[in-house]
Amino acid sequence: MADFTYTLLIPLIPFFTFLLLGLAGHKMKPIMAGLIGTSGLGASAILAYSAAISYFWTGHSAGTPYTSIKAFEIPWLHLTDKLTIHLGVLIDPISVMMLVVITTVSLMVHIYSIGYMKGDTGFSRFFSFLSLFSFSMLGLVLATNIFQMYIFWELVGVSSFLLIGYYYYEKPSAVAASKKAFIVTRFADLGFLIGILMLSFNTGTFDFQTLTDPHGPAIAQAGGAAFMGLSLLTWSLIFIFVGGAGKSAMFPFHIWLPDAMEGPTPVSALIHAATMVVAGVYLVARLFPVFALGAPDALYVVAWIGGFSSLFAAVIACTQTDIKRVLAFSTMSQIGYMMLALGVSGYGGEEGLGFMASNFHLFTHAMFKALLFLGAGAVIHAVHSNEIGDMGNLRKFLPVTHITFLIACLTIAGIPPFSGFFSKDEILVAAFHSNKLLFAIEYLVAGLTAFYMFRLYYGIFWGKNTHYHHTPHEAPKVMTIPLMILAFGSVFAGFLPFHDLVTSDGKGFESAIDWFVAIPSVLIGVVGIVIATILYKKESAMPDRIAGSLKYLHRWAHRKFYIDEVYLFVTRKIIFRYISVPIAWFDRHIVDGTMNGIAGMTVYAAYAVKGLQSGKLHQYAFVFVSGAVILVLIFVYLV
Amino acid sequence: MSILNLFIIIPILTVGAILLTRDLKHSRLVSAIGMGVQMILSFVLVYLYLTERAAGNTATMLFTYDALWFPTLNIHYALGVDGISVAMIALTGIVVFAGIFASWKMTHLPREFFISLIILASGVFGFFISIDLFTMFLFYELAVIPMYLLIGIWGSGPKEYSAMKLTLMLMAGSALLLVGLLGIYFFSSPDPHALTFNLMEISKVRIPIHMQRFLFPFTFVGFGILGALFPFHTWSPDGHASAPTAVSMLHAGVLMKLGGYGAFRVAIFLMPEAAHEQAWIFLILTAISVVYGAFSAIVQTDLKYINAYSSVSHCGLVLFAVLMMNQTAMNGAIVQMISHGLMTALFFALIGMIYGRTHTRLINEMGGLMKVIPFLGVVYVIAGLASLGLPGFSGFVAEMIIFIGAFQHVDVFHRVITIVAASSIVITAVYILRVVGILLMGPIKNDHFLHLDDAKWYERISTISLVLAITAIGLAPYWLTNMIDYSLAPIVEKLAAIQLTSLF
Amino acid sequence: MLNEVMFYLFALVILVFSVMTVITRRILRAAVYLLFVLVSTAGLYFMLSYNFLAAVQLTVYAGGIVVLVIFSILLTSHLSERAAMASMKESLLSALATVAGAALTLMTILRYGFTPNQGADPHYTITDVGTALVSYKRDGYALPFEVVSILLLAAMIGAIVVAKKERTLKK
Amino acid sequence: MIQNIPLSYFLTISTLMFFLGIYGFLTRRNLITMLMSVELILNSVNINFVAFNKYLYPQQLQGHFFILIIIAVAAAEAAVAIAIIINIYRNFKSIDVENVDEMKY
Repeated sequence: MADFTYTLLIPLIPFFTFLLLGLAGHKMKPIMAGLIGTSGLGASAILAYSAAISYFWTGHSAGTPYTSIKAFEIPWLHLTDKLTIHLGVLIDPISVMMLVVITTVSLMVHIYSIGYMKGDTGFSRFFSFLSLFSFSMLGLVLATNIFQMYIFWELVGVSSFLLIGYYYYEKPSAVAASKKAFIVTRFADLGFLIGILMLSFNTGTFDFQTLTDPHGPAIAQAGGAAFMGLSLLTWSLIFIFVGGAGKSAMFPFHIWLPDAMEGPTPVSALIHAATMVVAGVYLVARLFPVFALGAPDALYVVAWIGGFSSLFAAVIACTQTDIKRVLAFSTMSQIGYMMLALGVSGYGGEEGLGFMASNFHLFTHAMFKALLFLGAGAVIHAVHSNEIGDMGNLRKFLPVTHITFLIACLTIAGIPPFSGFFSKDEILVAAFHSNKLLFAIEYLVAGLTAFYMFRLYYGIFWGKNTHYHHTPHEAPKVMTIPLMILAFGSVFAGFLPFHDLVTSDGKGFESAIDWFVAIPSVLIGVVGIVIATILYKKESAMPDRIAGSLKYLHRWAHRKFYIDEVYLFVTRKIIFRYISVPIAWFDRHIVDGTMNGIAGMTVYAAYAVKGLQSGKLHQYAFVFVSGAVILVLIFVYLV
Repeated sequence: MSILNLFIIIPILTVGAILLTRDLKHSRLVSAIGMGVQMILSFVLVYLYLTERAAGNTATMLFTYDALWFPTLNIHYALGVDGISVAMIALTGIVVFAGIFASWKMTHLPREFFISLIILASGVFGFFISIDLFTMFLFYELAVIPMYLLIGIWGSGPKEYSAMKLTLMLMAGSALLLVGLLGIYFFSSPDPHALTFNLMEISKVRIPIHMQRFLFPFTFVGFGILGALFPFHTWSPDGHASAPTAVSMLHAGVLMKLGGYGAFRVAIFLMPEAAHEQAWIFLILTAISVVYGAFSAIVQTDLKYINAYSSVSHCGLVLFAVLMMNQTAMNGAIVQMISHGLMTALFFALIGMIYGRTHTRLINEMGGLMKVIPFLGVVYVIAGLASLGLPGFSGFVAEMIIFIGAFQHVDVFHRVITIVAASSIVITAVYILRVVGILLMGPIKNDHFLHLDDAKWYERISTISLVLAITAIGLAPYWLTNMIDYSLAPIVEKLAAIQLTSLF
Repeated sequence: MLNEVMFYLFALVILVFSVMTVITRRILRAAVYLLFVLVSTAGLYFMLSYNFLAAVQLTVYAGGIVVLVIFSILLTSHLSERAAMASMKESLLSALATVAGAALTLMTILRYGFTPNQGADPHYTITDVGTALVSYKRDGYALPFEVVSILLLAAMIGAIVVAKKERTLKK
Repeated sequence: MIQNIPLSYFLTISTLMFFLGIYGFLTRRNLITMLMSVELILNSVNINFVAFNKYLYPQQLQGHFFILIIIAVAAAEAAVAIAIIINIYRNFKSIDVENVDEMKY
């Protein structure tokens, strides 16, 4: 077995570039900073690829299952006799796959950003944050234990916060969005933390290898209802999933994701499409044996949350006009797919089809969604607007962007032979075998996806002839090359033999396309595309008429089903006005008032006693004599 | 002669030297040198402590020194440190050093200011090195009293009111504490002629349970007032808002830690049975502190008030963890004390620096400061992130140790209340980000702010030394928690033994 | 028999003039009534055959203090002046307190059975008293005598200092 | 000689005199008359001393010397008191205690 200690460098290189750029970045030339960041990430990418090759192929004897390897581990914090937090590197199929995904997308985004962020005042700051994010994300996927994951989980959250709020000089909305993203995910992280606390209390370990061992203590102790009919293990996994749902923008924690689009577009591509938002999926996948063997009820929750989120987001995506928000809801919808796939999966062999499909989709989605975002970035770069209404007929001006965007749209719509077809098909098969209702939902979502993606595509590149103030021009090479690379990935990633590589128990299994499921799914994709073509290829009044006839549904979907308003109501009205303000008032007036009242009473008593000290000799003498008489009376006659 | 004596001698010498100086320039230089030496000394102490332990010295207290100074009542000047006090001393060294640099431009009565500040510091140092309850109390009072002058003379806003309030409330705490300490003294030995104030000797005695029940609330609340225990925390917002920068730093940074340290070193250590019985009451109070302080901080508009309420929340967590009475949670309490001390000192230093530039502390009047004072802005963000428990900074380490430790408690009540306390991490994020968003980001609201200078060199020293300490603990907590763990072991063993006998 | 008559006479004089002293509104008269009280007291001393004491009482009290008082009255008030008295309410309250006190004390005294010493009653001469006063042996009173001397000296100096006009005010 | 007069008679006289002095002290507003009341009080005490000495311990001289010392103290007191009264009169143009309340509070 190959030695993987060098994989430690994969997260560490971005960390050092972060330190370098963070401390000295403002003294460098911007291009210098960009190059340092990019080359650092490039080095990580090369290491990640070599790790992947040696793990999956060269260092692996064919036919044996893939095992998880602890390449490196140091104790970081000793807690109790049983619990110690370690920092380390865990190499197994999903972490290696994630390494490839993250370093690839991140490298593309780095290269792209050199062009996209050119001339920005905070150029080096931007790259240092990108490095920080890459470091945290890599650390997250390499975590050997759940607590290390939590540590990097938080770091990922904060780098997301910093990058969304990157435009804080100019845009108050970006500040608000970054705050919202952080607080919503933080709230979900509380669930994660509680889940970790419960899990570690029950099992006495943080370590993934121990936890996910099918014969280990975590799974062995699963039985027994503890609270509301579910076992403690189930509860702790549900809490952990709450954390995952927060990061992965699952309903009802999705509200931060559309707002997060206020950040720079490369950031959206990297964090809010390809890597960070799938952390929730990765988390569930990481703990999958525990879910599948120890707490199927929790997995059931995962499946339904995922299924509902995918439908919910797809409906909203059909009505949005901001191209990045359409993509954001699309991301949410696709992650819902992945969650669902995990939720319907079983453990081991063919049973684990959903697990494989989920990771497969994660992989392909990272490629095509990053491509979509970067393409959208190129469009925004050209027309300086996010609104679909400001665009149209751009195919002549932006040929490269147009072609790559089309490829991405076909991929996400699930048209063969693009990669999306393969991964989505596996998910549908898994759902079909597990739960027919969920299958129906996903089937519908597949159609909706094709529809809204092509609505977007036609809205940008076809449609009306918009008059631009200055002619839009194609993005520079440094931006288009990453597009082409990702387009290449989107086309061919589907041919990777995922069923041999990434499976729930490490053993490969045979998988073939189930035409019974595949043909209808391609058909519904085509139907979606056709409808979109009819409605949006040429400018027409039909879409508005349809929207008018579905008045309420359209309005509700357009306003994202008013979930934001509910949150605002809860935070502004309830927490702020009915909790914090009264507490602050209570503190100032009741608690502090009591203290001041005690002080005031002392002063009052002093004034009362002060009157006795009148300075009148007679009064003193009288009191003295009376006192003496009374004392004599008491002590001589009464006692 | 133990090295610990130097911690008292150096401040005295520094004060003497300041008396000889004439103006700000000289007095601040002398103070900086004196406290710099003190800080280095505290690091040396950490080093010596670790080498001593590595050499196999297993005594509970090291570097002990004992001199009888009032034979009639058997009061000793007894010194000694374990890993916990060593850590607290290092914290104090750093914060005091940073505090001197934060008051580099103290033009009003500089000599008197620095003298009071250093007396305060020496009280704190003395408290941490004492193992005689009486000497401890003496140093405690020595630390509290200069506060009155420091706020009353050099403060701002309603300073007389705040100084009076702070001093009176802390004195009320001392009064309760004195009852507790004297009670402990009178039951420190079955032989009425062998009464002692020595902590280590008392710990070998079992104070009668009915006396413990009576004395524990006095001692715990007495220390708890200084540790901002709800509902005795209200001196904190007013006091901090009025105090000058360095005083806020020292007060929130180290003085409030005397409360937590004392609560655990005296109240729980000496009266474990009563602590065990009554912990639930105080756990509820501290959990309220934690959540309530955080909620109050959300709606405040004055930077110092925000930070003061945040201190209430964080210090509440210290007492909370202490009351959990298991090794991990207590370890977390100590780390939280150090972490909060550094963070809050950094916050107050930054607030002072920002206030010195903008002449306002109301967040609504400021905005976009990141653009004009990037250094201070970045450090403020770092402090904020540390405060909301971001990994890589000390706050995260402390909170996680506390939560995990507390959650290991066998009792369901304790685990449920841990979740309540843990929910504060969300609320903390809300108020920290609210401030960062309004204060540092967004548009600049006042043209006057366009011409602010960024941090001067002395301000950089002050902030960077604190940031370094915060990140050092955050990145490599292992050595610190190990050092504390070793010293907690005897305390926890005592707790465990006694809990068994009293429960069954 | 004569002794008894004398005793009741003195007692009557003392009580009557004591009352007069405290209730008269004319200050000078009060001083004179006080003089009568003091003189009667000296009479009681004589009756008890404490001649030296009686003599001291007459000279120091009646001769010294009362004269001093009269002088100061003349210095500070007009003869026609009527001294201010307490209000009716205050007087009644004071009377109540004093009557209660007196009643209590008298009750105590009268209920207590004193047993007078039945032994011989040695007659001390002035010589005995004088010898004991300056004797430093056992039962000698040299020390109190010295202390009182110093007290008197101090009082004299004090009185002078206090009563002296302040020069600084004049300037 | 005094066999027919019991000790309690003396004590009664002294008690009455004592409380009359107190009554005077309480009701008088003029400093000099208050001083005279104090003299009454002192005098009543003297009578007690004499009576006790004579009736209970005729062999001893303590009563004598107490009285001597009391008289000396009374004289000293009177001297100082009158000096103060004169000083007050000079400052306040009055020797009424009601006016002399600078020391209150």
